[in-house]
Amino acid sequence: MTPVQRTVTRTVAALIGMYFFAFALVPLYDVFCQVTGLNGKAANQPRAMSNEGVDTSRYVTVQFITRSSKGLPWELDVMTRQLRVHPGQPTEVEFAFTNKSDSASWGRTVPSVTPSEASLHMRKLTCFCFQEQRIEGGQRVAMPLVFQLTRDLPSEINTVTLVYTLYPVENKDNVSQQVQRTWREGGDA
Amino acid sequence: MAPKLPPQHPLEHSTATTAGQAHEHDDHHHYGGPGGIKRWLLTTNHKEIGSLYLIFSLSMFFIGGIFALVVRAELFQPGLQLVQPEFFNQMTTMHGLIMVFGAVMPAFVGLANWMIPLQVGAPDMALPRLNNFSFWLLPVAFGLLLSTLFMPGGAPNFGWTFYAPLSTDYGPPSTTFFIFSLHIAGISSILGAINIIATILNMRAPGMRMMDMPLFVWTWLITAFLLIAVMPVLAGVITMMLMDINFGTSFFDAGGGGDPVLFQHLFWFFGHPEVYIMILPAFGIVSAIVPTFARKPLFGYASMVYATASIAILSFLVWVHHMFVVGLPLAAELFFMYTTMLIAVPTGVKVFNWVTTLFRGSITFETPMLFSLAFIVMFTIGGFSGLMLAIVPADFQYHDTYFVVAHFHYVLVPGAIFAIIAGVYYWLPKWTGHYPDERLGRWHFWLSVIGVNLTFFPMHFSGLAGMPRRIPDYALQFADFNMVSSLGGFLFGASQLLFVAVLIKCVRGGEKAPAKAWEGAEDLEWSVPSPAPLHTFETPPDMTSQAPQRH
Amino acid sequence: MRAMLAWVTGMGVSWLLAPAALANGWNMPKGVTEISRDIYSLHMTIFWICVVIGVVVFAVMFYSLFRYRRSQGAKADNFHEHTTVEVLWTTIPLLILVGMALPATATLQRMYDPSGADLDVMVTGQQWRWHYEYMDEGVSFTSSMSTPTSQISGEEARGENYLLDVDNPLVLPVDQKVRFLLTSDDVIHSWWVPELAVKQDAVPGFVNENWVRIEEPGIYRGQCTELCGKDHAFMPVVVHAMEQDEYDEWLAERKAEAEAEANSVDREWEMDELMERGEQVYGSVCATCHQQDGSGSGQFPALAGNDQMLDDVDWHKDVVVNGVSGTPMAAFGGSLSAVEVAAVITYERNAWDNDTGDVVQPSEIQEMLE
Amino acid sequence: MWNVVKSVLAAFFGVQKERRRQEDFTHGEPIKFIVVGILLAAVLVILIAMIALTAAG
Repeated sequence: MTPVQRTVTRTVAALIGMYFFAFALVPLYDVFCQVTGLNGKAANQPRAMSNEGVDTSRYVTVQFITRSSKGLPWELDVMTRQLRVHPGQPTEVEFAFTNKSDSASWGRTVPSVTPSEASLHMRKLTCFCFQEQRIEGGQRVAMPLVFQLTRDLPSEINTVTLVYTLYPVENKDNVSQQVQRTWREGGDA
Repeated sequence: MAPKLPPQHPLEHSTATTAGQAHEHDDHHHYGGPGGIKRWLLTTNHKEIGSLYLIFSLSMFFIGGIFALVVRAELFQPGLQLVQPEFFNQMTTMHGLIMVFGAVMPAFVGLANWMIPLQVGAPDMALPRLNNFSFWLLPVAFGLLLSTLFMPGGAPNFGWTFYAPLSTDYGPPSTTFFIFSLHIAGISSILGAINIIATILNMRAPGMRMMDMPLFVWTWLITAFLLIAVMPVLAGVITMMLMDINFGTSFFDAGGGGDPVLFQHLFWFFGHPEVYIMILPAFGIVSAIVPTFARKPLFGYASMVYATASIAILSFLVWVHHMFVVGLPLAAELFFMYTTMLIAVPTGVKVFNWVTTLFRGSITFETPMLFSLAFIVMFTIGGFSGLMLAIVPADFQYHDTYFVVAHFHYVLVPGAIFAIIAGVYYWLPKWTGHYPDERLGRWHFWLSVIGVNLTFFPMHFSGLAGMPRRIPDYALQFADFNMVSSLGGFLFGASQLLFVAVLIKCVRGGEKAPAKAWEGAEDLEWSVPSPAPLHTFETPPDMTSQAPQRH
Repeated sequence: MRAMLAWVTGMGVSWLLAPAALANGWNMPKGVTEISRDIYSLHMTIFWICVVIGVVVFAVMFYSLFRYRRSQGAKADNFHEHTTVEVLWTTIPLLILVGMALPATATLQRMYDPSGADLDVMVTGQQWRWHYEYMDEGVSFTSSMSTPTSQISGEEARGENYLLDVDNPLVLPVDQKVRFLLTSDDVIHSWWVPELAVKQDAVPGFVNENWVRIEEPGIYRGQCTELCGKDHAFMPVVVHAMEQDEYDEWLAERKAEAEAEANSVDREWEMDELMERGEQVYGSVCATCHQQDGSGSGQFPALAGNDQMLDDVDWHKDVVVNGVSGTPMAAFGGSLSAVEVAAVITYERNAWDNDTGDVVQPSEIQEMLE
Repeated sequence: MWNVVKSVLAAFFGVQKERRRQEDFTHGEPIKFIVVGILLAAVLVILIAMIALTAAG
């Protein structure tokens, strides 16, 4: 191997490494989000309840916001829009999914937590957001969220907002895809 | 423009040469005989490929410039007069893409092709055939990119940063072609970088140590490593985009469990080092020109090398400063504010070194020197606004306004582009054997300086007063300064025609230049005749005995 | 020599121009919040530090250029190293940077404390308008630019607040801590009001927060600052800050309106009423893409003579209420009321020679929304 | 080893005496400098991160 060939081999190896590193950044970003609480991703994994006891000395306000997005004829309601909890206290909140169309479709709920630091201290024991849902046409399904705020929630955080946005899951037996296709064809008209 | 650099048959050499003429016959054997277009298509000579790169880059500079003038013409006064918003967005996007990937980067690669073998005493680049291939990828890439303008739905219209989901879910159908052309341009840059690294590390003249290399070679070595590190990341990002658009993945689509902010992290992880890819070689050029015309060795050669390396390392640690308002935890904002501010230190060191090089020199003001001095002043102004932008609370007000537009144009136009122009004026005698027309050069310089400042200085104020970026129409209070900016833009654009005049005139004739065209020039390229014959340093110069005067 | 003079004059003029322009309102606004004033003073401090450094560096540079001209017989020295000087010009900037970082950190810490808010407003970006929801009040509305296209095309004289006027400004009380929750329905937008020093991206699927405590009543204008497509320039933000009692009055009025509208859902609406309301909604929400005359443009389909739409009223309703994913068509079921949706559908089915005679009642839409 | 660390630190700071630099470039193995450089860069990152985290409380 000439020195030039050696240099080229090494740089090409570095290149290929960097290309895969770019893809590795996607899961690394997830890990980073888990660690820093960025984007509320930390709160999207089922966790076990922690038995560290309830901190009755303070209250934290937890707000729930539900949003629907285009392409999915569903509605997501929360029974309690806002409540006050003690850190460490497991709490159940009821959510209701309604499919307003006639046919069944698949949907997914994307959670977001603000302030983002709080998502590190938000343990979800049960949540509809862990998996995709299929709901029959016209059906209404109630699903619970059970969560717990850990006791080490920073003291300056006294309001935590959880936002759930509904998105259609495509490539399943989904109506919205059909709508989308017709729209695009209609677009040429 | 007929590619005339370098002359195929240099008629006269101001210094007696044997190497160049002796090998003219070999050239023809080398290419299998053909002349004309085929010779340029198949050339593996670093000087010819360098010229091709430079000519390509100049034509892209004009195309991107015309796009910018469309933008400035629409912004001349409030209201929509010339173009519709859809087309305006295509113009801003194409202007950015063409200038970054089509003008500035190929210009630096062209200069590297021409000058690095000459500066390290090598007969050619390490991989000549690869060199030819990486050049010819560029016209393909940019032909494809420009063709999107004529596609249904128009060209890319989401800014050169192509943030998802605007570019994925909401992009025009031509987005796939845009991704493809960026892939090709990226491969070209990567191959160019491999070639440059291989040349610098392996082809130096015997006895030339790393710390004897001219700074242009050093800065390019570091730039090439940056390219190797980040171009694959860009390739990865656009591959993910391609999959999101065409294959139903959702890397960047919140609805599918992805994250649009992830796109920005990946993009700027590439994008910030990319910014330095466009400025580090400029540092190298200015570090060659200032000592030449101050007739004094560069002050702090070693610290220049260290500063370049530090800037390169820091460039991987600051990408988030492009996204301070995207919604990040406090600790992240603080971390990236501190690292960004740190960059001011090595950058400051460079400016201080240049200024100190001038101190107690013996200074003359030829055109390359004028452009270099303007570079120092205006790049520093761009650095100051960069420092202001690093302060996160203030960035909440500056972000995505014309203040940012002013900042990065100060760094890229009187920064990167002035350095390239300075380099061209500086090395033209070596390329053509003639000095560029000093009178025209001065006109070109003064009109450019006035044009650039008229265009970009007022943008600081329109930005502070609240004008957002990338808008085709604006509120009435921004009218005055936009009019000034537009006038300045047209002046700057028009004055570049003088540059073309200078180039043509210089290729055709002019005052003959000796091998050492500038009195104070010390680097190795000035030891070969002007114009440089097609083949140089076939017998490597022995540098063991020659301690360059620089250190 | 002449060149030198030109340089120095040019530099001098621009250095004089800069403070002059800054003093004449071409500067960051001081704003009407504590944070905005902090940011302003940070901005001015850094500015002056940069000016001072610039003056020193450029003074040395121009002195050297002037003093060591070869035309004046300057002989070049040969020095190229000086450790003390190099140590100094590395250390001093470092110290200056630390000096800048301290107040910046302190301000940032204050900006990152949205706790103890009196009022929560959800801000949702849509191509190309803002939707505001007063979280605990049940009041929500859409805010679109109200500058007529005739002013943009220049057929009509441009008004004072050209491009910065909206139909429904965001109304906020002064001296109250207002927390904004920002998100988006489609692409990334950014909500900015310079006087309030609030700029925050609205990212689809995620929620950001920011807050403001306005100290002076007034009308504050800003714009979307993240490129969000064709009408990015036409997405202004207007905040109307009021004294508390005025605000309460406004809120009560808004609630009453919303209630009246909710009550009117069940009654049978006349064609004329719906057409009138529909035209107004169409103009403020739909016309930017589908055009005032329903002719569409580019990727936005024409509505005038659109057979699919005219043949299938259920499809039409579905598209308006639920939107179409992967296209800019938003789900208006979330941001418009049942009356508004019904009115606009009725309008689209009867305007511009569409003349289907279809009347879509608000109650039908209400049923879809429930 | 200590000399390598000192040289790398000097490079980070950007100031190095000519004599020392000549020594480094004649006697030192480049790989040593690269490894120490990367390690020290990591230390710098951690240091800044610690400051940021402390400031963020």
